[in-house]
Amino acid sequence: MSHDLILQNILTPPVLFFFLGTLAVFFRSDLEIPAPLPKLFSLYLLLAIGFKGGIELQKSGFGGQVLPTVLAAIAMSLLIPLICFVILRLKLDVFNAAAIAAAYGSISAVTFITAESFLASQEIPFDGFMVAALALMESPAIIVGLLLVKLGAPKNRPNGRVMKWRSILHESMLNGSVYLLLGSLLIGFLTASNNPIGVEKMNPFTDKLFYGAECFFLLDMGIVAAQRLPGLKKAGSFLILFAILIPLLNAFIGIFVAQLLSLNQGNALLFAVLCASASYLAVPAAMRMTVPEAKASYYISTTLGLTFPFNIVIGIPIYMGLVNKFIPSIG
Amino acid sequence: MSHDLILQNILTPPVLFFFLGTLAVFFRSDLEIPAPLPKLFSLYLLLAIGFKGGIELQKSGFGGQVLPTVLAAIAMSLLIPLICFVILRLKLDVFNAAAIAAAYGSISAVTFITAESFLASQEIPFDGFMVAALALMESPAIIVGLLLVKLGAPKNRPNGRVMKWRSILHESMLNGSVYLLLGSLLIGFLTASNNPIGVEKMNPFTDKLFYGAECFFLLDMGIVAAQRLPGLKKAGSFLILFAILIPLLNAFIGIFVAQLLSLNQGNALLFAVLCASASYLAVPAAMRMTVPEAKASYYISTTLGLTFPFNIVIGIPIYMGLVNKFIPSIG
Amino acid sequence: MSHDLILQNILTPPVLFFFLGTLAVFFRSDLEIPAPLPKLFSLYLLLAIGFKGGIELQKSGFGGQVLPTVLAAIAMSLLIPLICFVILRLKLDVFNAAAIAAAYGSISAVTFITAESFLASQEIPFDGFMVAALALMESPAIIVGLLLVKLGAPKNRPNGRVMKWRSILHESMLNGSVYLLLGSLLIGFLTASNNPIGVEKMNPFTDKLFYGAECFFLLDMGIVAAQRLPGLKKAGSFLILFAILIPLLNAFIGIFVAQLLSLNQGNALLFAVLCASASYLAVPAAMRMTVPEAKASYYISTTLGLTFPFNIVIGIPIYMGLVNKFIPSIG
Amino acid sequence: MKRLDLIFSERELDAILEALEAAEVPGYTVMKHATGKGPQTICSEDMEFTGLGTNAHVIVFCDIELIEKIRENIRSILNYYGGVAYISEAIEM
Amino acid sequence: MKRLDLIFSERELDAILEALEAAEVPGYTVMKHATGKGPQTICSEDMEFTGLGTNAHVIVFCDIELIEKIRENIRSILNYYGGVAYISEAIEM
Amino acid sequence: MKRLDLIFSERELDAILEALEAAEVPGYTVMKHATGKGPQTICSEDMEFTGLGTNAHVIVFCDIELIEKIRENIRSILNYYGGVAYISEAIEM
Ligand SMILES: Nc1ncnc2c1ncn2[C@@H]1O[C@H](COP(=O)(O)O)[C@@H](O)[C@H]1O
Ligand SMILES: Nc1ncnc2c1ncn2[C@@H]1O[C@H](COP(=O)(O)O)[C@@H](O)[C@H]1O
Ligand SMILES: Nc1ncnc2c1ncn2[C@@H]1O[C@H](COP(=O)(O)O)[C@@H](O)[C@H]1O
Ligand code: NA
Ligand code: NA
Ligand code: NA
Repeated sequence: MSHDLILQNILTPPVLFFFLGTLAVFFRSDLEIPAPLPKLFSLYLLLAIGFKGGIELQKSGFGGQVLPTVLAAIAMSLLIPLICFVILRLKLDVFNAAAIAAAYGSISAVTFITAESFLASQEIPFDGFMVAALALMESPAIIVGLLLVKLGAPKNRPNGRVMKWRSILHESMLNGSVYLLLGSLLIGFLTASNNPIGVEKMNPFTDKLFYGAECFFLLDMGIVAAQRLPGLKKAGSFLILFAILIPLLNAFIGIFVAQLLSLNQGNALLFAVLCASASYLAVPAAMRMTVPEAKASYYISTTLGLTFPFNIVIGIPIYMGLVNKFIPSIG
Repeated sequence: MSHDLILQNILTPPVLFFFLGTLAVFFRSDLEIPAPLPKLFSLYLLLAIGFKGGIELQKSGFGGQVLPTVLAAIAMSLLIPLICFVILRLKLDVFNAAAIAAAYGSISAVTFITAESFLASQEIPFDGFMVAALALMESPAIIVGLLLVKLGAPKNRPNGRVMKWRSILHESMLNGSVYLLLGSLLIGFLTASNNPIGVEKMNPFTDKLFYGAECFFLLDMGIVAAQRLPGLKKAGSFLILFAILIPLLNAFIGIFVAQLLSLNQGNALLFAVLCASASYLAVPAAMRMTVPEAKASYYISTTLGLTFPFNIVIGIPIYMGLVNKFIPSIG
Repeated sequence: MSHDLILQNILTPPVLFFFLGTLAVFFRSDLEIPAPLPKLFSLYLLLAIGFKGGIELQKSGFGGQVLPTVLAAIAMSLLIPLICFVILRLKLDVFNAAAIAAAYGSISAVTFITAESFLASQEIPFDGFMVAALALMESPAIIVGLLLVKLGAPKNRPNGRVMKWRSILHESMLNGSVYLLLGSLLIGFLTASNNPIGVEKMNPFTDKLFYGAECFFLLDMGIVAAQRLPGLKKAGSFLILFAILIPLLNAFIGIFVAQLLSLNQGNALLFAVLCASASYLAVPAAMRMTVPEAKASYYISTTLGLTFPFNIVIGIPIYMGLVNKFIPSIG
Repeated sequence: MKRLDLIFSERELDAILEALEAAEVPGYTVMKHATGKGPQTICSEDMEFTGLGTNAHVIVFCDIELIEKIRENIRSILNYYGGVAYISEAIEM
Repeated sequence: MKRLDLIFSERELDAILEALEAAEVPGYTVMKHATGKGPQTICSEDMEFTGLGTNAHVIVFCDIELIEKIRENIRSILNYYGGVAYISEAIEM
Repeated sequence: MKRLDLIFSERELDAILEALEAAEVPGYTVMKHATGKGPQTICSEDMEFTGLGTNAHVIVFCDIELIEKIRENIRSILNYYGGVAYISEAIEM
């Protein structure tokens, strides 16, 4: 059954365009999406995800499953980095372990929207408030990562580098992508409360265009991910295994929590995907600033070169298979 | 009552995204919209504004209020620079005074469309031919500015710098943004007259997408405007006062003229906004070429760092309040 | 009658925006669309053309006229370079003759979509499978061009430059724009077969937005084409004549073949346009890599500076006039 | 051989390149989108969309005689509009 | 006159420019979007959208005394975060 | 220490960087999107979207011995495809 789901997932436009990008690198095509076009699409996607999420959140309010789900998501983004850190410390120093752990505690917005597209093509319903969970999982993971460095780092770190609370909060809340996502969420919320005409007028931009822009961006992500693969070899087999097995573990924990929360199948899949995915936008930028001792090639190749494609292509249908098994269907 | 309008204006997506950008700078977030993405959006907005305006102009024809309104707008763009020049000469030399005066005689297309969005969210009708007024207010203001330099400049300007009519006309009519706006207006007009299918096929691009693209651009404008504020301090309190009081004065004159023209409330607001807003695209580029003696930081920080945010956030609702007082509502 | 068609063609938005760009250069306006924005639009157009073509191909299947038409198109892209080569060798060396010949055997996607827009505004039906013909005409022309070099080049070409089959195939199939077009065609096909929801969700991006993006791109093409004109003077009158007469000849042959295939009027026009148009994206890039001896300014100024504008502005209506004469209307 | 580095607003690019071509320099390279600060002016990235234009950095490898030929012309442009020009030694590889 | 070439991650651009301004250099030019490779790290184009940031190339024409003034400050930034700094001769045109 | 400036079409970037890496240079910096003019060819901005590619400017700070090692390889590429290479003096800051 998972086989079937994998095939169905692969035959959706976003995943097909991702493959097209990947194959371009393998076949050494000179297809290229020059900077700053990928930035345009990533800014657009964050803005649109946030805005739509804010509207949904305003519709659903904070009652029912909303608050418990969001709180559970935040808890996961605090817990997962700790689990990852313990595992990573088997082979890596504090700096690298903390940086990678933070990345896996945080989320990948594109993985999330690919899961949403998958659900849509399977005609399984899900709730818009899950975006609030997404938006609130980035900062805590960064904070945990930086705290781990603060506590675990050798005493001889140069003075200027002693981590201050101020800069921890700054990097975790004001990182460009976190800020844009949270800000757009708030704007969506405020607009939906006060200005229904505004919601409607934004719709063609933030909603209708979204799927196509997602495909375009995934084309680029395919190129970038494939270019990251050689870097993985240098990272070694420990990290390669980590990058594939940890998403599975985290998804499993996620589905377990989703069951406790009695989420429906759609929301449970999204919750699992939030746990399983790793950040390659907000966290790397924050770590580069505050923990330059960590190797960027480690946390980028694992998250972008392996975990991201894994989740996009086979992770999502596998998690769906698990959800089907453990979460009762409503219909 | 104006208070109410200000709040309603602030809670529209364009203004909220503008704030999001401004706050990003104050909080020192690393949110950034790299070049040439802002250029993409400004080109798009000019093209779309022009094209839609051309269609409306073709629909309305040149009868009724259209011709008087457009002529009055041109007159305002000749008159306002003269008023501003006299005031600015109190403290500034001819070059700087002329350059700033030209900027305030000209218009800001984004302020105009924000006013349109405000009217739409208030469900107040307005006419599309106002875009023709917008398009025709840029060149005259540049011409007046350059004439003021030609007449007022010290005799010892280097030879190559003696202003020629040819280059005055070139800079005022063929400046990139003026040219694109006027050209798109003409294309919209021609298309509406000859090719209704073409009008319809352009609609998703020039019309449906517009509001979202406006929000995205205002996010960037928020960043840019906030970055301009420190430059204002250097400009001194005279220019700071000028940048806030002159829009009010010009809007007041504008509403007076609108009353003479018996414009309806929506058109009267747009007319006031055209008078009150200042150019940070066409005019600075033209001045940089022809009057390098003027300090770019002066005419950019005043128009972009102060007048633009002032108009967007509180100017528009204040002018609406005045319009409500002086212009009879039709309904 | 052709006169009428020319006027009707000129009054469509794409052609009008092309003129706007051209005139910007003639009037020395500083209107500019900075890199990489033109790349964004060309990538978008290729992706959208391919995707929509794939959907249509899936709808039509390979029966009826589809296979014969596509095979005839491939045959044309093999034949036309040979004809052109013979003519070009009268004045040019092997390298330049082969490179230009390949460009004219290949196609211009933007010319094709301008022809589609022309048909739409004339309300003449045509079939989506013609895009498959378009997609399959690029590689063969490149292969013929490189073979001509391989066979005709002087024996003293440096060793590293002896053309290998591997690199001929690589350049012809994996060139960025060929790859994106073919890949998107395949994705459109697969999506239409397996995921009707996906087709619908892509529609606002690939279909609704298309016409506007085409206009924006043509604005830039107008600028670029006009900038290429001075380069034409250096190329000499032989190449100038070639760049105007060869499209006519090729269109003529194309209409003859279309008649043999009993294509309807719309498809016949598109077939003629495919034959008449010349590549300025895929072929130049491939030639630059493999035949650096050929002058880029030759194959770029002829295709982009002359043949492209000629086809866009007067070629298409002229070919339509011929189609009207030689191909029976169905209605 | 000399290396000439010119940095100035891209608005003057056409004029500078004309001066170079008139002197028949063997070649030049242009890098746009440079920003920076001079004695009086600041050039920031947002000048790209306001139409003011950012800086261009032009590199010319050529003989000292050619530099003498263009010196006056270039200096007069830079003096009026701003910008810097520096010469250093370079040897062809 | 000297020419100072600094190449480092744009993430440190603010700190470096502060150091330059504090020393009151007569001016500087910044070119962003540079990529490259150093002894340990690689900087590629896709670092632009992941937020890691590509390199900046900063050029300063100034007197040797000014370079002495900023040397320590700049070196400590480059030693910690990576990046290179080289000095060569230049004569004003 | 020497400074090597290479300017050539970005189409040859991979080949040039391979040559540099094979010689184990300590590092290099790449700036793309350069345009320019050489003895025969012009490289303009619109070559970016036609796929012809604009120029790349590569800077390498390294010892003279390394330059000798790569000289032949690099020269053969530049001679065939076009491009320039110049060496100047530089001192680490
Ligand atoms: N000392 C300097 N070193 C490097 N670049 C400079 C220097 N002075 C000026 N520039 C560049 O030249 C541009 C024009 O400067 P200005 O002559 O002040 O208008 C500045 O924006 C800088 O990019
Ligand atoms: N020897 C070198 N020559 C030119 N650029 C260099 C050299 N070494 C390092 N770089 C540049 O400096 C950046 C930072 O290098 P690193 O000090 O290794 O972090 C690299 O990405 C290169 O762009
Ligand atoms: N004398 C020169 N000074 C600076 N750049 C040059 C010079 N000659 C050539 N170039 C650059 O090298 C590129 C290739 O030139 P070419 O060798 O003519 O193909 C040109 O596009 C210029 O960017
Ligand atoms: Na996660
Ligand atoms: Na005004
Ligand atoms: Na053809």
